[in-house]
Amino acid sequence: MRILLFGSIAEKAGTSVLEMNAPSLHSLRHQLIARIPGLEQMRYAIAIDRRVTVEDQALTGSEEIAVLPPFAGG
Amino acid sequence: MRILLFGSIAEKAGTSVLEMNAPSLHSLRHQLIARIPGLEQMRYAIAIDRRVTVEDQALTGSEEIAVLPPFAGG
Amino acid sequence: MSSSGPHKVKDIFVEGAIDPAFIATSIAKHASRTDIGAHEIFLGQVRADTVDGTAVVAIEYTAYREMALEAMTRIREEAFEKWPAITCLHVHHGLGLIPTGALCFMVFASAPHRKAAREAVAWIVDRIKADLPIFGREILSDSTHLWKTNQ
Amino acid sequence: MSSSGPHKVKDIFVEGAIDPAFIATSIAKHASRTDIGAHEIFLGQVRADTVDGTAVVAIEYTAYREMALEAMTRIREEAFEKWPAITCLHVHHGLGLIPTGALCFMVFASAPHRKAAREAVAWIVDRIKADLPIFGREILSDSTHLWKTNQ
Repeated sequence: MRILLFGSIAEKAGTSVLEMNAPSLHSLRHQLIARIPGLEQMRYAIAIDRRVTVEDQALTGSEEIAVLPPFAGG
Repeated sequence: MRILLFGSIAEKAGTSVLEMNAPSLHSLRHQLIARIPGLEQMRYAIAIDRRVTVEDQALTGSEEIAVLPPFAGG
Repeated sequence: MSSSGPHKVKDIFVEGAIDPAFIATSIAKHASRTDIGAHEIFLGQVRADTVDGTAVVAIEYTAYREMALEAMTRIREEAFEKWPAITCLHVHHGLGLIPTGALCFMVFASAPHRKAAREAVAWIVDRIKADLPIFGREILSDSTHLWKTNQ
Repeated sequence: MSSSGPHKVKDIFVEGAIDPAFIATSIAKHASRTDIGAHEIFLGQVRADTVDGTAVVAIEYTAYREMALEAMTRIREEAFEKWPAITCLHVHHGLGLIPTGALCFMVFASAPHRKAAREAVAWIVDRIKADLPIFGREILSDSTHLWKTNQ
């Protein structure tokens, strides 16, 4: 599955796209923390299919997933 | 004393300036009602020296007096 | 910005409608004020209201200028007291004949953050409508007229 | 007005700063809508904040465009539900490098009367700041950078 990274998180990861395999959001969170230095200390949200998602859920691999640092628009 | 009239009140009076003599605001109000057709039925305010004034007061004749219909700015 | 500071009596009246290009120029002038983060602008536009089936085609504005400018100076001073963060405040009102669809009124406040600019503009617009002796003759399409009244 | 109606997904992003002349053109286009009596415009301008004595010289904005436009479509739909009197709503946000003093953001609502336009703009600005995945890299005068965070 393709994970989109933005802003300071893309900067930390050194890339704006990651390829990962995770059966659930919970599992994905653990992999992201292992992969992106300093992520655990950052404020961020995960969007599944363009909606910020907090509760754990199963992932099929067809979702559009993004890791979002704090918003700064406006 | 010179009385400035504005908007619908100038229209009713047929002039934008009246000359009158009144020792008090109370007296002036009576003279205005006698002079301007329909004024008694209108909403209006009197400004003395550019401030709307409700309470009766003595007039010296040196004041700048204006009769103001409802405001419509903005 | 020539417009800072609350104390001078400033003319707010312009002859005829307010030109959108004038608003653009006013906005652009703030680029040098890099302490500004937020601009709030209110514009009044002449509406083609219908009165018993007859449409308003223009409003002819007149004012008791001296009293209006004194009232505006007080409003400006109070606004800068209530919202000290305001960096700039521009107010303009058209006089004379202003056709429907044209702009008759502008209140434009700037501040480092949006809250002060937003609150100040809302308060100033309401105060101007209530306190400034400005009169409006609505010209109808059948050449009759009606006197406009706020609220 | 091409901008009426809440339903279509519309792009709000422009490359670089918002030009005051563009705002003037946008204002002028409403002259044909003679049911409008009030325009309310919020503009965001890039502030030269200082961070430990070093000044911000620009913000580089990026966005998760697809999510931002979906969120904006929902905000727009909710705004038209909450304030049915709103006749027009225009939102633009700059992307890429925007220097201090330049405009990065515009929310522009029109309505017959001021209350709806005023309330809608305040609500929409707050919602956009909270809900749209837009990211800002503050470029400092010493060429370092910081990531901006709303609130």
